[in-house]
Amino acid sequence: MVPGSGFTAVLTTGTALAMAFLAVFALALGLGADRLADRWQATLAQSATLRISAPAGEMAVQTSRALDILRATPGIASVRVLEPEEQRALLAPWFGPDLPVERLTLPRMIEIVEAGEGFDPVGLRMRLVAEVPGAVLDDHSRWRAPMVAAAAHLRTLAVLSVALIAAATAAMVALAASFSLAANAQVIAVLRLVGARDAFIARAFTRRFTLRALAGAALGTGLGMGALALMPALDGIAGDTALGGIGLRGRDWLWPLLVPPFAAITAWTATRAAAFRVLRREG
Amino acid sequence: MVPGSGFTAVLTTGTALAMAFLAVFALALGLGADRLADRWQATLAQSATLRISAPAGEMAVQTSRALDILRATPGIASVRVLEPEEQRALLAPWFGPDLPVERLTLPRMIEIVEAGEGFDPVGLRMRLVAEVPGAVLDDHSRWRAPMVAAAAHLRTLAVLSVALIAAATAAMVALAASFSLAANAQVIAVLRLVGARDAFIARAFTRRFTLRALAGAALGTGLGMGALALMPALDGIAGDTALGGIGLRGRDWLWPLLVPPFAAITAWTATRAAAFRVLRREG
Amino acid sequence: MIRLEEVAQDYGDRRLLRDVDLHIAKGSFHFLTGPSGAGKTTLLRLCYGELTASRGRVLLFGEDRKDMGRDALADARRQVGVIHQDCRFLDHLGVAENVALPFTAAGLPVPADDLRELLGWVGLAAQAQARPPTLSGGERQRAALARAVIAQPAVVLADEPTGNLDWEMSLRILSLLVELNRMGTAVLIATHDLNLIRSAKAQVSARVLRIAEGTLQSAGSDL
Amino acid sequence: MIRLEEVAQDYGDRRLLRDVDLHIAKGSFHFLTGPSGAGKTTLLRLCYGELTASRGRVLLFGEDRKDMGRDALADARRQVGVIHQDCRFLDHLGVAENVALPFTAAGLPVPADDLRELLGWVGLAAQAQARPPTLSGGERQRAALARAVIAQPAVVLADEPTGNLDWEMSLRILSLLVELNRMGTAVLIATHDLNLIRSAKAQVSARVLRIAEGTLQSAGSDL
Ligand SMILES: Nc1ncnc2c1ncn2[C@@H]1O[C@H](COP(=O)(O)OP(=O)(O)OP(=O)(O)O)[C@@H](O)[C@H]1O
Ligand SMILES: Nc1ncnc2c1ncn2[C@@H]1O[C@H](COP(=O)(O)OP(=O)(O)OP(=O)(O)O)[C@@H](O)[C@H]1O
Ligand SMILES: [Mg+2]
Ligand SMILES: [Mg+2]
Repeated sequence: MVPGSGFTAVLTTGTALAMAFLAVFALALGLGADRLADRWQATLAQSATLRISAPAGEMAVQTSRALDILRATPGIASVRVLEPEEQRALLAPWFGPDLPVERLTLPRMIEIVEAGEGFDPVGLRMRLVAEVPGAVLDDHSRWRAPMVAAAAHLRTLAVLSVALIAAATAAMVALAASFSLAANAQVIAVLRLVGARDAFIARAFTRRFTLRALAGAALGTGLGMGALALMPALDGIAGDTALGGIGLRGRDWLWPLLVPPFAAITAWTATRAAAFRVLRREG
Repeated sequence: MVPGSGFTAVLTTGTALAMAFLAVFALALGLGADRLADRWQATLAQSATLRISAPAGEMAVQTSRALDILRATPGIASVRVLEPEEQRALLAPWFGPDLPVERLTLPRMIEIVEAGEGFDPVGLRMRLVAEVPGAVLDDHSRWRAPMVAAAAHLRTLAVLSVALIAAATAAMVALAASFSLAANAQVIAVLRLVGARDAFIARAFTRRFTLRALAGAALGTGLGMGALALMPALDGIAGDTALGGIGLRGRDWLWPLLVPPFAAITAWTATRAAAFRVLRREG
Repeated sequence: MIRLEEVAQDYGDRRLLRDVDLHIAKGSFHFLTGPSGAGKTTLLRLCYGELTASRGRVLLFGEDRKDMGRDALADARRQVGVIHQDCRFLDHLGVAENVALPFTAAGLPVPADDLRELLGWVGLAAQAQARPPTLSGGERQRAALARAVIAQPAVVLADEPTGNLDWEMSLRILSLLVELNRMGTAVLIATHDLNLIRSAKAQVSARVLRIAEGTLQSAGSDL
Repeated sequence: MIRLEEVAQDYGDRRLLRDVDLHIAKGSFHFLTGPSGAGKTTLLRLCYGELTASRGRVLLFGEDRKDMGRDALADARRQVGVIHQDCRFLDHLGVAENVALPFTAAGLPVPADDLRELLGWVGLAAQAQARPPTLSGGERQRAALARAVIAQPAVVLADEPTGNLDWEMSLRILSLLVELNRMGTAVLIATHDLNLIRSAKAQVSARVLRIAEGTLQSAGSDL
């Protein structure tokens, strides 16, 4: 009933295609950021170390005092004094293999496993200074905290992008539909004149736009997934770094398949609303 | 001469706005990635370390042999044997302060400063195994290499995005113009009938579309720059990490100002081409 | 079937029609004349419910236009064949498909034989597949007429149906409408062509109405 | 000023016009008749260069249509006032602005007094600010006529200019065209209205042409 206007067709299909492509990337980014944030969060829970250097006589006292303090500190899951062998293994690279580690007065090392949000390093240091003067707290894994925050931030951005893309797609399709309806004012007038009901006229538009959006989104999703699949190089080199995290793994590949049906539903809703609005107005 | 169709107006201005907004972000991403790649590239040039553990008698020989090999290796700018004091400072945290470092047979450490692309660690290790059996090459700064690659990759992606956005904008504006021209077929027919020349008709369309694109792009650029300016939190926490690098610094803020004029030029060119094409075809 | 009671129609501040009473009964034949701009087209648009009267009541098949929903109005229009002064078509469909639209829009099958016969009668057999924009002015009017009558509506409203037709073709169209009228269809023709009215009066008992100064009057006996 | 030499016009496989020779000279007055679909509109479109003849030569003010660039054609059109059968306007502008278009499109100032006088003559003084879609059929035709003649073109081509007009208004329009013709404008009117032709022949020496079976002939002496 409605002429196949090349323009609205290109616009709708093209928009759906481009938006689906972008949505797939945003999804990949979001899922990657999510994975990254999880991984980094996990490494955060790894051990910090407390090193106690004290004269041989005081070592045992200071160690047990330090252990008491650590156990009383909130945010610490467990503490463990390192065995001499472990310590030797840690230091070996820095000395010749024939270093008599056993005979040296080495500092005692305590591994700390954090829990939940982790402990407050500033408060802990202050307490240690007072009671265990020889203790040095090395929370070296702390540097990852801002990166976890950043990954979470990135995940939020990705979710926002997906939402924005969905909204933009809906707006564009609705716009194209209104366009098409306006351009087809004569068609609508003729159909009303010969006694066509609103639903009959609206259907001609919704069907067309839904199909276009579906086709465009399917193509865009396919292209987006293809582009992601063709990005293995980055995965290999930097799979574990911030940027290598962008990409889809395993079951993640199912998520983009939601994009085309979502685009179709969006198009159907937007077009139907636009059609009935125009029909009511045109009288 | 041409009716102010609400639709093409919204489409053109909206597209220009959205695209300018995205372009600003892509620019920021690109400039940030560029900065990051530079910074990481610089840290790559930092020292790797060669550690020689050998019996006291062979130490001097192995050290000089290692120095010879290193000096002959391409990609190494300079080498330097660490002073005992430096070595002690490096090790101090791991031992008590009263460790008699002077009296221990410590491995000799050689600092390597790389040049250009850096050296080939695999080849170097193979040569060292043969001639300096006690040498261990620790190119710990190597782990940043994939991140530099990733940053460069990100920069490429950002440049591609900007190009894509420009192309998409041009396509959309051309499409909107063709749309508008098709919708105004009657206007064009009437104007031709009363003796209007092509340039006169085309001008009515180009002026309108150029102004719309300029206005939309200016607004989008403003919003994009505003959004970037409102993102200081990330800067503070993770300013030095991969993700903190996204953003504009100092003179970078001038780049986005190129977006609106570029959008206007794009719109003008695209509309003019579309107008003359349609006019020639309609006869 | 269509009844206007004390109808008035305003465009903005301007009262174009007032005190209009009109009853288009089954089997009636009306002509509507009046100078250009008098309101003939406006009156027709009131009759098929495209306009809502500013005052008074318009009854379409017994229902008040004001109380009708959009679907009820659409259904009522299937009973009314309208030939617009500026004949509008679906330009992307052929003439035959356009003429068949009343069936398509109602979801009914198209009677192919009737369609072919009707197109032959209005002289468009050769143009059945042509697109409406390539038709000549008179061909468009004939296509609009065919579309208006194909579904055998209860009422035919024709706005200047012979404005672009030569005299022979005008008579042919008239005889088609007279034939339909004899079969019970009510016909109302707005026209400037006094010769056409005279010809019709020789064939059927037609009432001639005239819009003058905003009111509907019976035309003098000279017609 | 406009000359057709052995012109033929095809639409697809169909040869609509053949062997057409026509000279629209300065100060001439032509009528063009023929049954609906004969090719009157087609002939007019050839005369102002919208169509390019399938065969033969069309000379517009001495230049061959085939050799004219788009700008030259645009300039030639400023010398020709055309009244289309389906009058088209810029629907977003008022009637006065539409009538003034030939000046606007040529980049000339609009003569406000002439415009007002002309609108009064064609009976559109009250509609000067109205948008074309709100005009009645006859009002549109009169607006198209006003637009065609306002820039005092060398030739006026009118396609069925009185199809939607009552007889008094038709005579009024005719007398405007006769007046222009007396001042030197060439006029060609395609029409079905034989009464109009008779009226005109009483005022000027008009040639009546008739398209029959694809060829252009002089009409019989009954006209
Ligand atoms: N939508 C509208 N808004 C404002 N004025 C209108 C509208 N429609 C029609 N008119 C005015 O109402 C008057 C009557 O219009 P109408 O089309 O009914 O005339 P008509 O009798 O059919 O004339 P014609 O014989 O020229 O077709 C005209 O002057 C016209 O300008
Ligand atoms: N662009 C076109 N393509 C194909 N056929 C066309 C085209 N334009 C016109 N025709 C056909 O050419 C024939 C003549 O058309 P034209 O408009 O010249 O007739 P006319 O003499 O003006 O008729 P009327 O009095 O009905 O306006 C018609 O049968 C029409 O269908
Ligand atoms: Mg009318
Ligand atoms: Mg014609």
